[in-house]
Amino acid sequence: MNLLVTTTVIAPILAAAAALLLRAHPKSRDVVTIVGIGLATLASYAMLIDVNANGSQTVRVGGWAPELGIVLVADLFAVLVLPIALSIILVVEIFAIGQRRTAWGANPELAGPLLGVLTGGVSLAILTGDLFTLFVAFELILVSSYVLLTHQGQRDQIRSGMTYVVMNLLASTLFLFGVAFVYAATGTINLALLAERIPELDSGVRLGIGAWFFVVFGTKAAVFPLFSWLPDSYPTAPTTITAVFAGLLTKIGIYSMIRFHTLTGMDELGPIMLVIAGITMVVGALGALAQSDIKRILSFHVISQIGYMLMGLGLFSAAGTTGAILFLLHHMPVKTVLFLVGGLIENHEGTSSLSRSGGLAARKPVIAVLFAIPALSLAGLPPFSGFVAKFAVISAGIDESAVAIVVVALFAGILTLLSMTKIWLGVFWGTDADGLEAVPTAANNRRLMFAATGLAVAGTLTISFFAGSVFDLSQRAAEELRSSDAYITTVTEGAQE
Amino acid sequence: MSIALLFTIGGLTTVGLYLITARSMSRILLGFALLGHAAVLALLASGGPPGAAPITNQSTPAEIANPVPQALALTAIVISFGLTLFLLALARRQQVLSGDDLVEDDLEDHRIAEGTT
Amino acid sequence: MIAAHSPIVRLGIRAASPLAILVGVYLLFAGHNQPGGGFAAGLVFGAVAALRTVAGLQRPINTGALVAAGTALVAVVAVAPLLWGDPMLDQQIVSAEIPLLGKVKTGSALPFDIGVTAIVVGLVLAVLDGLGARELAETSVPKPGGAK
Amino acid sequence: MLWTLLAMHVVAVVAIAGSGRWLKIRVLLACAAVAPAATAIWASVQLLQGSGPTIAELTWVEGLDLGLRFSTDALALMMTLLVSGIGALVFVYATGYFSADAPSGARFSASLLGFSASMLGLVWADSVWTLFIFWELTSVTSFLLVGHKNTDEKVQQAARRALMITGAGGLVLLAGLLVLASEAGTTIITDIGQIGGSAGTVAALLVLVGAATKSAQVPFHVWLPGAMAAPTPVSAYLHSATMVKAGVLLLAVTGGAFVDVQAFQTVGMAFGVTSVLWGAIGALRHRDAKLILAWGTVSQLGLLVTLLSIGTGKAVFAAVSVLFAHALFKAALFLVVGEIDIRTGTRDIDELGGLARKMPIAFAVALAAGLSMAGAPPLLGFAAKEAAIEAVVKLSGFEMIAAGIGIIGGSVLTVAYTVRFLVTVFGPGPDTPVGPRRLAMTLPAVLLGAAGLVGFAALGVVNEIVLPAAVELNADAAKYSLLRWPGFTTAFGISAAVLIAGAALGGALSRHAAHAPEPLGADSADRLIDGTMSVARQVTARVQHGSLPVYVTVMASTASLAALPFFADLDTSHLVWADQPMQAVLAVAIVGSAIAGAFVGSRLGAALTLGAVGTGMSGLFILHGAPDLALTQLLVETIVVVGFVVGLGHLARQFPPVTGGWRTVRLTMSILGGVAVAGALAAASANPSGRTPVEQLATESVEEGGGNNIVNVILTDMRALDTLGEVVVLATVAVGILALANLRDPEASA
Repeated sequence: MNLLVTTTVIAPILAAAAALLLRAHPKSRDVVTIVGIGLATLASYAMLIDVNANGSQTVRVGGWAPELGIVLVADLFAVLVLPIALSIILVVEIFAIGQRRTAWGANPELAGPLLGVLTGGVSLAILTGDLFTLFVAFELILVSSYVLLTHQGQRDQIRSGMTYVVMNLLASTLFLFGVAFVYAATGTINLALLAERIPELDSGVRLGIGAWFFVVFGTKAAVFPLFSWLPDSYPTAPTTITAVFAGLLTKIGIYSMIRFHTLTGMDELGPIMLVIAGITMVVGALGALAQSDIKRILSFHVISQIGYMLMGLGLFSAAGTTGAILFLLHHMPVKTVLFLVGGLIENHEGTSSLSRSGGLAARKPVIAVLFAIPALSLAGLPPFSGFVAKFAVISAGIDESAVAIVVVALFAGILTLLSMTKIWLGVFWGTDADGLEAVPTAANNRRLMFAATGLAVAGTLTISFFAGSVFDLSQRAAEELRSSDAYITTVTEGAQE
Repeated sequence: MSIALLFTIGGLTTVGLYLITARSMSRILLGFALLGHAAVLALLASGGPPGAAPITNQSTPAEIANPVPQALALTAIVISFGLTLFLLALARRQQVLSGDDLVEDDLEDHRIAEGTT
Repeated sequence: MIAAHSPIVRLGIRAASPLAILVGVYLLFAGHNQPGGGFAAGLVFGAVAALRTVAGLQRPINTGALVAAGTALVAVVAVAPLLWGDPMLDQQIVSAEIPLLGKVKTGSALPFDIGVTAIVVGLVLAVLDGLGARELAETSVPKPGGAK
Repeated sequence: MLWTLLAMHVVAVVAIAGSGRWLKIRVLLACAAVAPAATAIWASVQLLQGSGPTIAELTWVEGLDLGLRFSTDALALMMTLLVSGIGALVFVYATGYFSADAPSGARFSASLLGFSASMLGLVWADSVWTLFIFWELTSVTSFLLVGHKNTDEKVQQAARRALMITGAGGLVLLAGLLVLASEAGTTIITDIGQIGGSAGTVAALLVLVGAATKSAQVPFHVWLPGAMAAPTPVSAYLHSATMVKAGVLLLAVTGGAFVDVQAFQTVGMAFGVTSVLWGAIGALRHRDAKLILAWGTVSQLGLLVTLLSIGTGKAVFAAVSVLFAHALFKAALFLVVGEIDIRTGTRDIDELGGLARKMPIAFAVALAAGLSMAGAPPLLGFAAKEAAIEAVVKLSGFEMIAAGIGIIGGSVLTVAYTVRFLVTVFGPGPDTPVGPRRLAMTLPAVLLGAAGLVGFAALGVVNEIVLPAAVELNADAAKYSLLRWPGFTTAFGISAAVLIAGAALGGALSRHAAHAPEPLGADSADRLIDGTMSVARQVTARVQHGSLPVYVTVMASTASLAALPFFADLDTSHLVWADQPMQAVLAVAIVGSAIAGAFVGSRLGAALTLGAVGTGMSGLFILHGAPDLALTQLLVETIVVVGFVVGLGHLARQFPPVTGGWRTVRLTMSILGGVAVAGALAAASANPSGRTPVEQLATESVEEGGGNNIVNVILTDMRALDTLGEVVVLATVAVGILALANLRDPEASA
């Protein structure tokens, strides 16, 4: 486990450094990046197998006790999310290599190394059992995303980058304040110790901490009313970058929220979370309907879907948390795939604007199929993973008799479906409105892009097919999270030197 | 906890927040520098009362100030240093592109808002 | 810029450099026992290198490579303990008697700190470079690198 | 076996979808016909043998009770016969319908076969979730098929309308089934017992609405006429014979659970009766032959819903019989209309005429199917409608009046529109030129048209199919059977009167040129969708205005709000004014400089105040016992201030001015934020629930970490991972700055 944990965190960073040194040698640079991220991904799957068989495990970094040092905790929740997250980055990197010579490609000299840093940050954020290390991991993720977003320096990228950086910097500052509050109140920043000490606090301080971190993680996760930065910034980045952002970054926010708020038993915040969840779902879906650009529609969907995960969490029941985890696992790959398909569309239509494209289903049916599968999944239609995830969340809502939120969730589903038909009608049906040409792309690059997208679609189908196992695992992970004892024991006793 | 520190933290936060809602990137940058100070100070204050420098061959463990928040604060200083510099580079780029350093509004949002009237 | 035009300033920078580097080295090594450390050292080295570059006293350093090398070093130090079965970032301590500094108890923290220093130097140079300091220097000097 | 059949479909769908590049549409359609044909043959064999239900099960998500569970009871077999039998015929028909080089053959064939498979899954489903899964799949495939000719804006609209209405209905159904399953304690349809109470009512209403959207009940019927934009084989197959029956089937299989729920009967009856009448009126108002049939379908579906709402053994038996008969005659009629469309180029009854002579076979089929639809002997439709009237006659009170108006009134109108259809299309009129006959189109139509006649002749066989199916739903149905000659009963009298009145009405109306009707509701559905879009734009314009300062203000205010709970525990007893007097002095100096920095007009001045604040901070750090922090702070501050001056040196010296009202908002938000942070920190530190083991830390730092400077040991050892992350952040920033710098000056690569 020690080796595996280290690999997921350090290998991509090492690869990033190497790729940066090799910037003049495109082939070896790409190979190094792929190997680094690939190793981390493999290690994460090995962790899933290990933890599934042998239970949660802890690595004490530098061999220090939890009161003094940092621990990395591979519990079921972490090792469920990690492989999917890393696979996404790997697939996107492959796509990016294919796309690099086109107008929408990120600068390959930088995209690889930065994705490496991002990978390291994501692994760290998922595995860490320490609140401050979580902050550092967030910064790693954010700083690489800042650079990915702005490195081409176009005017709208700088503008949107400014929005993105400022909002996230403010969130980071709030995070630091939050660490200060937590440390002042409990004398520790170790999550396991916090799980013991936060419930002992006076209720005002306890709920204050919960609410404060709800805002912090809520900004990263883009919940209402803190989401405005997302649709303004994501669509301006190169498609591959947006795909990673949309698939991962907000999800790390919701991941942290699920971990923090269930471990520290913030059940009283449930009702307010449900209200926010409902508004987020509807406002996000309405936002998607209002847009006329694929990437912006998809960006607003991210927000809407975060609402469902928040709903699962806000129910504060075993079934609800299970639903939230399942939704998270489903949403990451599906969202990424949709953006990758968005990239393919851009490549073939010469634009991502709905009004300027059309008739692609007849000209390029493969893209239509690649789009339809994740789109139906996102809209929550069977037999895809999105249906199972939404079903799990909604039936958890019915179990808790949370009628209002269930009604809102169903209503938002209709809006989502409508906005998906908007893309479908605009891009795949009708006729091509203007004569924008496809972006010239070398055949093997194009093949690489299609292969990456196809791989990702196959991945989402795999999740759909094995939804039963994924559900069972999510359920176990949710139970572990909700009884914080398991986590505390893992960290304090189950240490592995 | 000392009111003087709380006053500094609150004061820096207030001025920082005021500045980051400005249109000029230089002001936003200043604002984040101040907010960073406030956060660092809050971390430091969260560790308890002041004491001797946490260097073992100079003071006994009983006299020293809590070193953990110092370490956290140091990390925070460095990170906010890095990000401030990045903001600076963004502001510089904006200046190259547009001649000033004002933050622009999102055009697509405006277009959609106008479409409703 | 003034630095490149004025021989006095150039002389000043040239004279101050060794001293500043000494201070940086001290900070780097003393960190474990006294205030200081790789970060502070890096800032000092970075400032020196930047001043020297601006003054035309040295060729611009390949900042990207420096940063990358620093990152690689830090990452290698992080994984090295795995070779002898320890968790990552575990310390190996060595004691040594070094002239001027006295008995130094150090270990894998030292290469780690050197990596940190490299990154920080790179960052400082990148900032001054990115913000246009070199441009300013080059536009005001008729022939760049006159001091070679 | 069920798996084999389904797998056959799926494999064929994939193969067909993938071979569009090589094979023409007619070949593809012919290949697609194989799987339904095989299924239909299997179903016939099963029916003839009278073997018990085949059950097949597959767990998917056990924890949620999601999975596939099929059971082919008598009802399912009857439906299979319809779905696959008509399906196979429609595929054959389509090979004639499309021209040999029609584009998108693979897409069409695969979608249609995909639909066929989905429909099979739906009729075999024995778990509510299996049913739901295939229910949604039929909506999606229907969307694709309706939008086949999608270059037309109107077709797109129609497809979207159909998907949105059935999709929304699907979600309502999902809610209904969730309530039903949790109330009944099982998801297996055959195991669901009766449920009641308020949960029962809620479930019943939700299920009813779901069914009504799919089965095109008024007011949800508006998608069905639009769906006629699909190629005629699709209309015949999905939108008359099979998919629209899904809602009816749903009501049939869940009806048992809702026996005690009064609302189920009342609301169902309301849907049904309204649809019977309004659908028939719609059929009388249209001139497009296909739309006449579509509105007729709405009416007939209303009849089925009405019968199922009555719920007696007789009514259920009648419903199953009408369902069976309707599938046959309506499909036949659609196929004929499609043939007319292809051979004459129009479907407008004003432009058609004299086709009885020019298309004698089509006329014969239309006559047989039409009369069956009208309920005239000697056709299957007659026997079925007789049963329906019989069921109404047995009722009493209000139910009888409502159902009577619906079924008898509806029947009169049905006869009327049938007569109008037959007379205007085939009777005398303009001399329409007719193209050559296509055998592939004629054959399926003849088979389906003849089925009504043969069915009546061999009524015993039909009874053997229909009766067990009805018994599955209601054991009381066992007492009844379809009769070739009912005798001079009240029902027969009514039947005869209906035929005469209807024929008279139809004859009269067919002589009047119908005025072009309004879209009859479709426009309001589109308005609803467009209205949603416009609400979406308005809401989005509110929340997403694109201005960064406003976003920041919202976020900071939210954070201040989140800090409110802290103030409940605010306790000042642990506060001291200052740790040292110097601390207070520095505090005032720092805040003073910061405020000065905020209001100073020049950029250089601002940079200097920043430096002053940083220096003050170093002082505070020294006072607090943090020399490392002080040192780092000073160095950092220097670089930042220099960077600020160098980097922004090209800008105007003065900041742009700030406007008035906005300033107040900003100030308020900022002050609240400052108070929130300070107050929260004070509250949090009042009563800590744990402490850092500082002494242990000090000892371990020396012994394990090998350093005296504890802060440094923490940074490079205990929390080295943080430091690692921190320096990678710095490295990334450096890379980012270089990237931006190199853009400006491409030659100056680093």
